[in-house]
Amino acid sequence: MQLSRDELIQAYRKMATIRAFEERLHDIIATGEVAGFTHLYCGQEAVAVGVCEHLAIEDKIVSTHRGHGHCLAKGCDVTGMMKEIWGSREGLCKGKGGSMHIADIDKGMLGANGIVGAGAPIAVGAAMSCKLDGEGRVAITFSGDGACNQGTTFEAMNMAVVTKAPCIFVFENNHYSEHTGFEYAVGTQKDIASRAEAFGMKVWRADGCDFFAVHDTMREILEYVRAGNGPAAVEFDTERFYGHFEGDPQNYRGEGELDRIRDTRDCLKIFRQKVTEAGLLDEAVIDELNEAAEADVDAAVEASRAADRPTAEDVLTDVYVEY
Amino acid sequence: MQLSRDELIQAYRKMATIRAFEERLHDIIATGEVAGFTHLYCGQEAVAVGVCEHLAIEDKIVSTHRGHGHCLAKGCDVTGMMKEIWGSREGLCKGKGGSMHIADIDKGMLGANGIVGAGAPIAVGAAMSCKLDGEGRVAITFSGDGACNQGTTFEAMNMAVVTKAPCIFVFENNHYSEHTGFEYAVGTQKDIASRAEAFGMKVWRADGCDFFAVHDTMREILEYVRAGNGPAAVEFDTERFYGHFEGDPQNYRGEGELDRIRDTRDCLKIFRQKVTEAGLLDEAVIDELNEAAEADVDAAVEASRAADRPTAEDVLTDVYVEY
Amino acid sequence: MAKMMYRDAVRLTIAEEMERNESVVVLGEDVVGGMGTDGGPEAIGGIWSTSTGLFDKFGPNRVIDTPISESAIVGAAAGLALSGKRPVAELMFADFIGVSLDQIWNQIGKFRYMFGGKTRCPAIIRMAYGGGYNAAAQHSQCVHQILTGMAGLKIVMPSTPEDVRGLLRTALRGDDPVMFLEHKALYAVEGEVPDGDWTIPFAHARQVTSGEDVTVIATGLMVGIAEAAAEAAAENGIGVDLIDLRTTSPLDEEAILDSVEVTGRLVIVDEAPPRCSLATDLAALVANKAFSSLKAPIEMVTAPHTPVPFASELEQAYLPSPDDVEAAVRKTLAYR
Amino acid sequence: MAKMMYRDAVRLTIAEEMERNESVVVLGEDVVGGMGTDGGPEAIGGIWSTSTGLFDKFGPNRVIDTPISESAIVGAAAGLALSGKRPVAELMFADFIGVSLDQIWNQIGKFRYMFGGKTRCPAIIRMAYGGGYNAAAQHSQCVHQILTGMAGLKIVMPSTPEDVRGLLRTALRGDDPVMFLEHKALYAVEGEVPDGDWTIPFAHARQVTSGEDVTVIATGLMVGIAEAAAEAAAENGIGVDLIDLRTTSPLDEEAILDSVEVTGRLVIVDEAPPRCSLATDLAALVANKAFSSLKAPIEMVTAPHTPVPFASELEQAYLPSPDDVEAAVRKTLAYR
Ligand SMILES: Cc1ncc(C[n+]2csc(CCOP(=O)(O)OP(=O)(O)O)c2C)c(N)n1
Ligand SMILES: Cc1ncc(C[n+]2csc(CCOP(=O)(O)OP(=O)(O)O)c2C)c(N)n1
Ligand SMILES: [Mg+2]
Ligand SMILES: [Mg+2]
Repeated sequence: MQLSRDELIQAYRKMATIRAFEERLHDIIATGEVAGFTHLYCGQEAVAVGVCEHLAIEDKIVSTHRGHGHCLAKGCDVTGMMKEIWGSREGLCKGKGGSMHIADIDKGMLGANGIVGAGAPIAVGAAMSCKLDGEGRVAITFSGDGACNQGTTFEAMNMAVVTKAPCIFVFENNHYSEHTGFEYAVGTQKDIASRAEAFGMKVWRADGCDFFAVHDTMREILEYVRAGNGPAAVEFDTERFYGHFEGDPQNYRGEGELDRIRDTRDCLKIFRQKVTEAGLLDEAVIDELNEAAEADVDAAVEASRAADRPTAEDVLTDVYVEY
Repeated sequence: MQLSRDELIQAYRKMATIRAFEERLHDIIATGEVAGFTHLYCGQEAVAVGVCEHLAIEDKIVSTHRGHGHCLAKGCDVTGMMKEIWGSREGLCKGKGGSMHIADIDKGMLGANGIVGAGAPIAVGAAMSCKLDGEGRVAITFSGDGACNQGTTFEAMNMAVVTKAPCIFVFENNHYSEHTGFEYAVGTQKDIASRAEAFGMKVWRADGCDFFAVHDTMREILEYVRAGNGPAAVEFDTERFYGHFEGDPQNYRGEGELDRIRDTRDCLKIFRQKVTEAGLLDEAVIDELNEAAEADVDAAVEASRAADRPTAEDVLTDVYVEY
Repeated sequence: MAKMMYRDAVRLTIAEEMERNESVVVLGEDVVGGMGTDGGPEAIGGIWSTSTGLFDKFGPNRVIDTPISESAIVGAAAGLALSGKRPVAELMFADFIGVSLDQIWNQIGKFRYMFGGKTRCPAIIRMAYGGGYNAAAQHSQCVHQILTGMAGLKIVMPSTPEDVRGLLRTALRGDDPVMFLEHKALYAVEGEVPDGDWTIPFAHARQVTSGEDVTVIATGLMVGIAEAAAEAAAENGIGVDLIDLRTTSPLDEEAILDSVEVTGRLVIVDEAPPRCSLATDLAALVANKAFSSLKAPIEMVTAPHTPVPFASELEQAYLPSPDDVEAAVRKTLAYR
Repeated sequence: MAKMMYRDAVRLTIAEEMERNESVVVLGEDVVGGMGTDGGPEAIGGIWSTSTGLFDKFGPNRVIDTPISESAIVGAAAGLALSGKRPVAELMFADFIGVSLDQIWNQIGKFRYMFGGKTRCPAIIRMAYGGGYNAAAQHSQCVHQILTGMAGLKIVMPSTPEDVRGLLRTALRGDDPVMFLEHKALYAVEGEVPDGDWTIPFAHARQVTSGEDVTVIATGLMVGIAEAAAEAAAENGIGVDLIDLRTTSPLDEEAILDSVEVTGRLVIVDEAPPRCSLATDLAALVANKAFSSLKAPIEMVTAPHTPVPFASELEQAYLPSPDDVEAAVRKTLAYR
């Protein structure tokens, strides 16, 4: 644990914000107030934050359909995001993209993506750009265990190796792609990392429910990639607390599975336990951070409810720069 | 060498036919008599024949843009093929497909394919069909070293493993995809087989210029796959004697490279040397087989020159069974 | 007669055909669902519930869950069909033709022609298309405008449970590749479906309402939109001849031309954006073959030339509405 | 004025823009070629010789050979463009949009909209399209009919070396994604090209021949076909107003409507198959917006609803010919 107190606080605050954001959405979506296909990131916070805490604005990330956590970790505005999910004209994407398409180019966040596997080639391009600029920047693509079966993901890995692009493939193995188990859909039945390795990359593996494991691993990887060694890949073992999308009853889970992962694999609990046991942060500080996160989300929800709605004319704008 | 004299004769005869067929085409295309994009298989004959000699009509193969060798090895008619390449109405595909699209479903030849990588998923489907039928049949897909970078090829490998389809991925590594070297385009810079292995398949490697190495390897693989163990992959190291397509000046080859491979890596020469040294066949027999192959090709060319040409009305037929 | 939902019509028809013909196999992402289980309640049968129960009935050899690999799904369907099977592959969203188009366009659609008529490729690719669910730009699209132009494919767009029954049977018993486009906003729609083993031939449009003032053509979800407009028009004494094409390829040209010959006025309703679309396709057909009957400019009610937006207000504005159709009907009638 | 081939116009323009703007990068299969060498004569510069010499001049960081992975090629272009670069990616054949359509359609074309107008994605995807080379069903296709309908993309189809110069400059200096469609049968065509740094704006059609009897619209290779027909017609005293669209999206509607207003008769020549095509798109435009000017049915000269066949006799019959165009011109003129 090489982190300062401030860094610990910042990291936990981000994780707590993601958690609060997602749990609130879970409740609100159940009421029908917010529409659309929403995929919650709850349970995987340690990955997004453990990765993004290392990044500068000039580093790029490309995300997935389950993108809220990555967006928040990379610095997207909580209220701007909530408004977007609400479909407001004041949302980060003017209500045109919604949950699956949140982007904030100025923050180096090149977009969530509704097409599974589509992000990886885009990240390779962003990494090529970093290489051209020669300033040691990197591009990171997040992919699920399901996405790792999409041809584009494979092509991207090979292309990154061939072009020595400073691209980092972060695989979040949460054991399910929709209703289908990882052991079923990934032929090796073992892991994702060794497939990445077979494309000629150096790979890492770590526990994605332990912020410190993620953070330490990423430090190593970033050192390696920023040094000009080409791409790398990492597989984080993690857990998804809610259904694939909101509304999924999760019949496919084993008995007691959800209780077990909530109990033993909750990255926020694990973080709290580690830092309090090590005497780095008090329970009270953590509680405060949780409350602050909730307050942020309260404010975001309130602002979203009050925010401008788009109008029919807005449909036609933003297609081209010039047409 | 567990082959009978008849089997040896048949195998060599097929290789010689492919060679004669391709060399003749090379000469004819240079005169402009035959049009289209033609990719010659010369140099790789041992692979097609070494694989297909094990197959029954009920086993399926799916081929590539460089498909003449696979077609001939699987039993397509020499004259029917030549007429097709000639664009005749009497061709195997009525002149509608041409060199890159020769197919003969009745022979279990599901088509050459102009789209690099497209054959692999099709072969997985054919293999699923074999599995459903439960009669121990297999489907084989041929792919080049270049094709192994196409997303479809990767998807197909994973899908075959997941569905335990009796599919065999035969990779013909001839070191080039068009003008680009294998070491450049395949990230591992090592081999293709280990990538296939990373998808969860058992893999083999062998010298694709030695018919006997190919044939022996395929015997093992087929035993394994027909026994219901799911898919497998094999990488054959082989050589392409002519340009990528007819007209390619091959500037990218190293100095003396072509002379060297023609000299030391010619699968017909190697076959001849092995069988004569082992006293299995006489030089004279081999010569006769070469002559017979040439005669077949003579006849095919003559027939193609005399064959019916398609007419404008033919454009409109064969799109649908019923429309 | 039985009342059933559109999604049940899909499921029942597949189940029956699987029973009739053991070469029918189903594959796709989560078409079993809940993998790791032995079926039963965990097997959700696809996110649209269009294959619920099939796995329990027909087992893992004929109902096959796949990885997220659409090219391999469609490609496997191609290989199965070339081998004499009748695959029914599901693309969870029609938008995913983006990652599998080669296998649809350059493989399945072209085998028969490229191989000189010597093969059949009866692959059925089912896919859920269309807007209305706040699913935004990558999960709400129409694709019939892309697929209809591709020779070798047949394109089916049922608008009712009854049509699903009749058209899916035809698809599953025919020998050509069929793109079966199911509108996701129709899955829960109920309708009466006649009993018995009847089919609806392709290129056989349905007259939804009859009238002599204006011809309106629609497909899929737009049929209901147009019908609402036709009903409103009828109240104002305007007779709308509403044609549901059912299949866009092959196309029932006769039904269109016959109707326009009577009405002389045409409104086309298409959920897809305007350019190189089915709307333009039909307009061109009429401008070429029924020109002398035409009394007014051809009106097209379509989505705009934009991606599908997310927010409800935007999506509602994006999609053609009964009001839009009525306005177009009035506009064409006002032309002298 | 300099005489140059269409392919050289491509190459020279890219080279100049790379010089002007260091954010321009080139990527694709064999765009260097002869890998393992250090450039020089072994570096073929693409199978169409449209990037010959670029590698020697701009080095491996800006001229990037790729594996055969079209989704990754287009996807990388997307990522480069989102990061402020100006990628020029080559699809060796336009037919390969089949394996990369998602990145074109659902990514590059939609970013700006989905992200609420907060980004630019100036990716240029060049591709060689069209028939005439016995390259058969998977290497001879037109794709403008597929791409034109996709909002967010601009579609360019130059028919001369001059237009390549002017339109490619505009593409490379604009801020939107551009699909740059180069007809392979035009690569070796020579033409005069004015010197200097001029551009041709998009949606700015070119009048190829002028006349008051019939409007003929064409793009790409079809412009020459139509021009031959127009010359033959002129000998018979028929005045053809021949319009080369240059870009299909955005579209120069005005040029079309103005011309039809004068002639009242329209023939559209399109190398693509007939359904949901650019031909139908233009016909529908006119049937809607210039109906009152129309004196005759709109004629469309297109490929048939079949894949592209291999044999020369078949391919010649498949492709629109000057005779076909002339027949259509005569047909529309014969209508009273
Ligand atoms: C190309 C494509 N295929 C299918 C889908 C539907 N889909 C959305 S998310 C998903 C599962 C993704 O699984 P994984 O990559 O493990 O990510 P997770 O949902 O677990 O975060 C599927 C199948 C899609 N959006 N895009
Ligand atoms: C999807 C696709 N991309 C590119 C091409 C153009 N192309 C045809 S063959 C070829 C090289 C293939 O290399 P490899 O797989 O090694 O086969 P080989 O030619 O060596 O037999 C390429 C790039 C194609 N036909 N299809
Ligand atoms: Mg997952
Ligand atoms: Mg090769």
